[in-house]
Amino acid sequence: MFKKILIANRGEIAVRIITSAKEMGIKTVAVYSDFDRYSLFAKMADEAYHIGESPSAKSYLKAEKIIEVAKQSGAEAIHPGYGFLSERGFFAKMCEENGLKFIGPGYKAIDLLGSKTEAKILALKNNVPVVPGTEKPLHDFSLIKNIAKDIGYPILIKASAGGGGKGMRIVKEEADIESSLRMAQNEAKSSFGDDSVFIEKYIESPRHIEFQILADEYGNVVHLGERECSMQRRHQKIIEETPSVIMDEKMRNDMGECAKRIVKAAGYSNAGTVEFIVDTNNKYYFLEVNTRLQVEHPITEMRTGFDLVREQLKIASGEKLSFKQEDVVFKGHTIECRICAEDSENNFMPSTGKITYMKNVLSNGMREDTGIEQGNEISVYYDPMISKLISNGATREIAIEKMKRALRDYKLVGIKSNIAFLLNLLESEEYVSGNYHTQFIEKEFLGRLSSQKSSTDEETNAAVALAAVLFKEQKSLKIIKKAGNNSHSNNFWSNKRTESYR
Amino acid sequence: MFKKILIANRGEIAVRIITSAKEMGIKTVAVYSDFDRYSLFAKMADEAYHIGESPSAKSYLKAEKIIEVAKQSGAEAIHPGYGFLSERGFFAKMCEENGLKFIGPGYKAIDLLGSKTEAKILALKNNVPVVPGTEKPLHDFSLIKNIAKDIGYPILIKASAGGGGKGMRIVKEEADIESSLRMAQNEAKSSFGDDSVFIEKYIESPRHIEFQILADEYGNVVHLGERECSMQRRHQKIIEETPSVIMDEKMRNDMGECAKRIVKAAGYSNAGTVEFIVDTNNKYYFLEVNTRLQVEHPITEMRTGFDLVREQLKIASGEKLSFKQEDVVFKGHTIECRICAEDSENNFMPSTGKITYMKNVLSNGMREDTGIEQGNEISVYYDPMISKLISNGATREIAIEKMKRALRDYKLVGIKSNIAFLLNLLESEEYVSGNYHTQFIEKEFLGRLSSQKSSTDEETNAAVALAAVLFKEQKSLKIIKKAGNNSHSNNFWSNKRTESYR
Amino acid sequence: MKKYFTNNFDSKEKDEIEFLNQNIVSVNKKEYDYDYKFLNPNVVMLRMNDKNFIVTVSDNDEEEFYDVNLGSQMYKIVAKSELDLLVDKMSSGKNEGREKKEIYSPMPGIITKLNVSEGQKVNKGEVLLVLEAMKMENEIKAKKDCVIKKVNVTELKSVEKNELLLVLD
Amino acid sequence: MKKYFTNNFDSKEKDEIEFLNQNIVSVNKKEYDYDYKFLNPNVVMLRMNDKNFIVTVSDNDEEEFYDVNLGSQMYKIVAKSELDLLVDKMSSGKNEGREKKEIYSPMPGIITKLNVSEGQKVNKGEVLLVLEAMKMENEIKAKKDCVIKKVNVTELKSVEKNELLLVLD
Repeated sequence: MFKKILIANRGEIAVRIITSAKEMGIKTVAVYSDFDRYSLFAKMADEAYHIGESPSAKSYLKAEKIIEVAKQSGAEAIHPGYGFLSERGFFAKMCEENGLKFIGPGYKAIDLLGSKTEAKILALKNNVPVVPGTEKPLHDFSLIKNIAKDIGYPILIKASAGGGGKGMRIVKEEADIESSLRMAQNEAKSSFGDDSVFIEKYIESPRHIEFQILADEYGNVVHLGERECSMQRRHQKIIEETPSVIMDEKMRNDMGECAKRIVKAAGYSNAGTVEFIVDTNNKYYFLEVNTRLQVEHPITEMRTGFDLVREQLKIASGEKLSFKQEDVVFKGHTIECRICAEDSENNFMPSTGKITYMKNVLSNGMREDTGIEQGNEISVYYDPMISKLISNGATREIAIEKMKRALRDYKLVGIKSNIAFLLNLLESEEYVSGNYHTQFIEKEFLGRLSSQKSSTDEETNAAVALAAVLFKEQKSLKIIKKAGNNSHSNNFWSNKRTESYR
Repeated sequence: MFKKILIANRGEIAVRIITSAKEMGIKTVAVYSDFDRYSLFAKMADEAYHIGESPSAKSYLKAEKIIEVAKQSGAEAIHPGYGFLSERGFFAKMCEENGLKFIGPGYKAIDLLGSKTEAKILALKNNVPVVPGTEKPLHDFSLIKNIAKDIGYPILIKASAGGGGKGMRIVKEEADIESSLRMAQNEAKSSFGDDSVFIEKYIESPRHIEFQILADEYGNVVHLGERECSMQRRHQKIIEETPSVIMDEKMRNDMGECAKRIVKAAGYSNAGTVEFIVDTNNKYYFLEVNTRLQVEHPITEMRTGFDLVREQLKIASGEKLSFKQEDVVFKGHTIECRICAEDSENNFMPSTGKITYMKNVLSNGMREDTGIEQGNEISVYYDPMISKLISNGATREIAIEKMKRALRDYKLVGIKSNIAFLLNLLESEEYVSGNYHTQFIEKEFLGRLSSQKSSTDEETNAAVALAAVLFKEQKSLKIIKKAGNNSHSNNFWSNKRTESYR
Repeated sequence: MKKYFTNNFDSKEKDEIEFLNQNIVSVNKKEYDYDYKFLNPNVVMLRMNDKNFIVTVSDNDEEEFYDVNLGSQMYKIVAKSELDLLVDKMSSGKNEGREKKEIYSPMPGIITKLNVSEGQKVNKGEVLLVLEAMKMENEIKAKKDCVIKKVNVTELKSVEKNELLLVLD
Repeated sequence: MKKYFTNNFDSKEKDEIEFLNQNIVSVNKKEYDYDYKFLNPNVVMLRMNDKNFIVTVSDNDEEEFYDVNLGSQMYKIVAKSELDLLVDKMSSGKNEGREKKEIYSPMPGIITKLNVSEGQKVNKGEVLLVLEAMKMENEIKAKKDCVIKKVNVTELKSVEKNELLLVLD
């Protein structure tokens, strides 16, 4: 096993990696930007090196600098976390060239799976279903029509030079193919100077389901079950859960075996995630492989009892997987909610500022992963995730109830957060029944949200009004008293009854 | 299910009960003493009623007052937690007489199992082994000698009127029986005016192993496995774990069935714990039944996936157990450490004062149950437990490593705590091998502890010296600045490099 | 016996709060036994007739109301003392009709899309520009029907927090 | 260029600390790049040559040293500036031989056992009395061989915190 590793990341995932490494007796080296000088992860690591200014491009993306620190500190391996350099083949390669172990797959596997086209070809070769469609750009009208007929409607036309939704068109039935195709090609021609298009089957109301896999460096691969990640807004996952309500034992086995086949074929090692989309008939199609630890990995940990970071470190240090597929036992139901600094009532605008108060009550079945402490600043430099709350219960119903209780008791002051939005989502009929998909929030939920303000009872109303008045009064007292005496504790000015209102 | 319950307790166990009740949509009523007016549990409950002064006798033990509040608030049931009124049959009876459901067994079962003699008779009747010995006080010399021979040496002679170790004598072999008996009887005569004695088998280096049981009100009983609680000092449990290293499947089944028989025979319902002592040959003997939730219940929860408070509430509201013995699945290894406000280096003197800083980092596999918040006072009124840390890992080794990491990263300022002592215990050879018993700490560990101060390396030494100097400097700055400006955050005076030392 | 009046910005409900003595407050003439503790300058634990309410209260960035949060519900509350109301009355008319005419950047970022030009009429809800910050595209929308009087930025320009972006008419 | 001297109460090790500039400190003539932040008046995060140390420091109740905690280890450290040492030198002799001669109650409780009487000789480590508080029996032991000069309490007496229990000789 390694004696010392460097964590090329920040925030909650750096904390997460440091804890498992420390548990294994491995020394940890953090790297930090100006902003993160005193952040939790930088304090927790055994060593911490400054690598640059706050913008990621000037710190966490500086591959050479990070490699230099690794060598200087005597680290033997680098854990990239997620985001930043984690899926950059060139970085994995640089590590190798500098005699450092990259805690993740080899750079060849990263590059292979990083190419959508190559990954798709690999999937097809290995009997893993992909969304039916053309692999090459097409011009010819009648050819396209024939292919569309084969695939079956609805289909999606995509400009081959396009991106970000530009030049895309959904065609519901054959009658519309000619006009749609003409419009798409004209649009593509004028936008990109290239009228060639791809076509593929359009999946309506799809679910996003992914499989966690672990592969050692000797060709042994297991999957640790699925994660249902369909609760998304603008492709950002918000709530994840395992198991998926649509999954049965057969489907789990089939998809799990698909996931294993594709990573095996790619010569993959370490932890990874194979993503699928699933249509309303529970037909699944390979989407891509994320060649790193996922944000939502804790739900898999709580349902299987494994520590994924520990497994990553063991694999990277050359150990064989210590268990087989049949040893993986799933138990209970687990949910993750991402608490983010954003204003759900104002178009999810990111919210910056200082967190002046932060308090959880976890108890039975709850876990929190966070890199934030009370007093920390939420900045514009990094993503707005404050914390991941994870609940675990014997049943899905219990897991939901635990999550809702913990969210209600979670207090966060100084920035706006999506806690109320998360609670609304968890209480939606669709979430309760499990009947949701990746477009649910944007197409159905948001519109409904603004119209449903629950009424307030007399007592709540009185409490709200009184709290506002007490706040106003305290503020004016504060101004009169100016600074006042400094109290070290968290329990600020308590208004004991004796010194209370006249 | 109940709509509203009252929690007749305080601190971490009140918080624990409130969270599960809230998850089930049950309204919660707290009762608090003067000291607890703003304690976490009293803030978290939906309602909170003042019941008296800080000493327990004037608040948490005032049965009538608590019943009165329950009726006034419209609570349908009372959860007694542990300690205080939880094992008092008269309180359970008062609840019943006032139309309130006592969340625990009926008062008859409490009284029956509360009597050591009656519980022992019940055990014998139901083929549950007890420590061999006499049930009645004896005077006669030769009779005693014969019985001692039957039981087998070593034996323990106890004055029937004695208590607290007075008039107790261990006899290792038959040659010593006459003289020991004479001395014990003389001592008993002079101390208590009664020279009758009991004799029983003396169990050397015993383990304390207990079984969690759940029983509904229809005679269905399951056990949720054992808890090894042998890490004790002066009969106070310090570290608990499950499974016990000495347990195999057969022994677990045998002991579990014993536990079930005895509670069934007692007409018991709700959660309970059957305690055994186990000798060095793994022979077990029934000790007593704790007729309430235990402090260490979380380790059973983490290993089985059940929520014991939820089960208690379901049983008390008249539901049947929703699972059978064969549905109970054990997974992984779980350990609890009790963090207490005490000075381990000074004879474990309780430490009182204000907790000015309190910080945990939990992450994968860790849980914390606490009723304390930063800024809270540790008082003389209640027990000195600050927090329960619980770790969970796929193996015992992993669970130990996780616990040690979390303890090292746990910061507590303002009072002395036993964190360093816990770490030393976890690192002892005996704990690592699992080879310990209830007398280990007092007879073996404490003596060894003082002699083993580990040496300090140059860097650590430098850091310790520098920290002391910086502290001194900050203190004098503070005196000069007097009050200074009030900062709301947790991150007190940070000495940025720019304003740093000359 | 200090008296306050609060006003819920959304529901338009008005409440009257009067402190009767150190333990009793009346809200809309109904008396409550009360106790409170500030856990933090913005978090107050209120106990009214033995019921607990943990309420967070913050100043709203740009408006005169407070953001009050209880449970998962947000409320916009204006609180005024009798004295405040008197002052308001005396100075009424002066600030009448004052409205937000400027749009400032809520955070540093880059203008990735600018949909409007000077003189253009826009409708409420229309996206005026897109500001990319914190890895997210943030749409700045019109809060009411209006005319764009001045455009202070160009596409792909970096802006600082509180930089003036647009002036409306 | 302020200089300090520290003294480990247990190991008797002495260290010399000199602040060379705002980033560099020398400890026993070895230079360290350093940075620090107080997370709380009693918790300091130290970074020395990029190594992290989270150290808690508290005043000890009755002694002139600080209780310093790093990892799971406790240290008793006396810290003095050059000036302090000068002052000590000038006043030396005055407080020479000053020792703890009184035993005060560390907390409120009840004396459940009193093992000594006036004039009795006791050895180091001997239990002088037992104080019951917080549901626990706490043994008060002799810190050195001595003679009991005065007994201020009786068995079963309740005592307050800091109440004088015994005077030693």
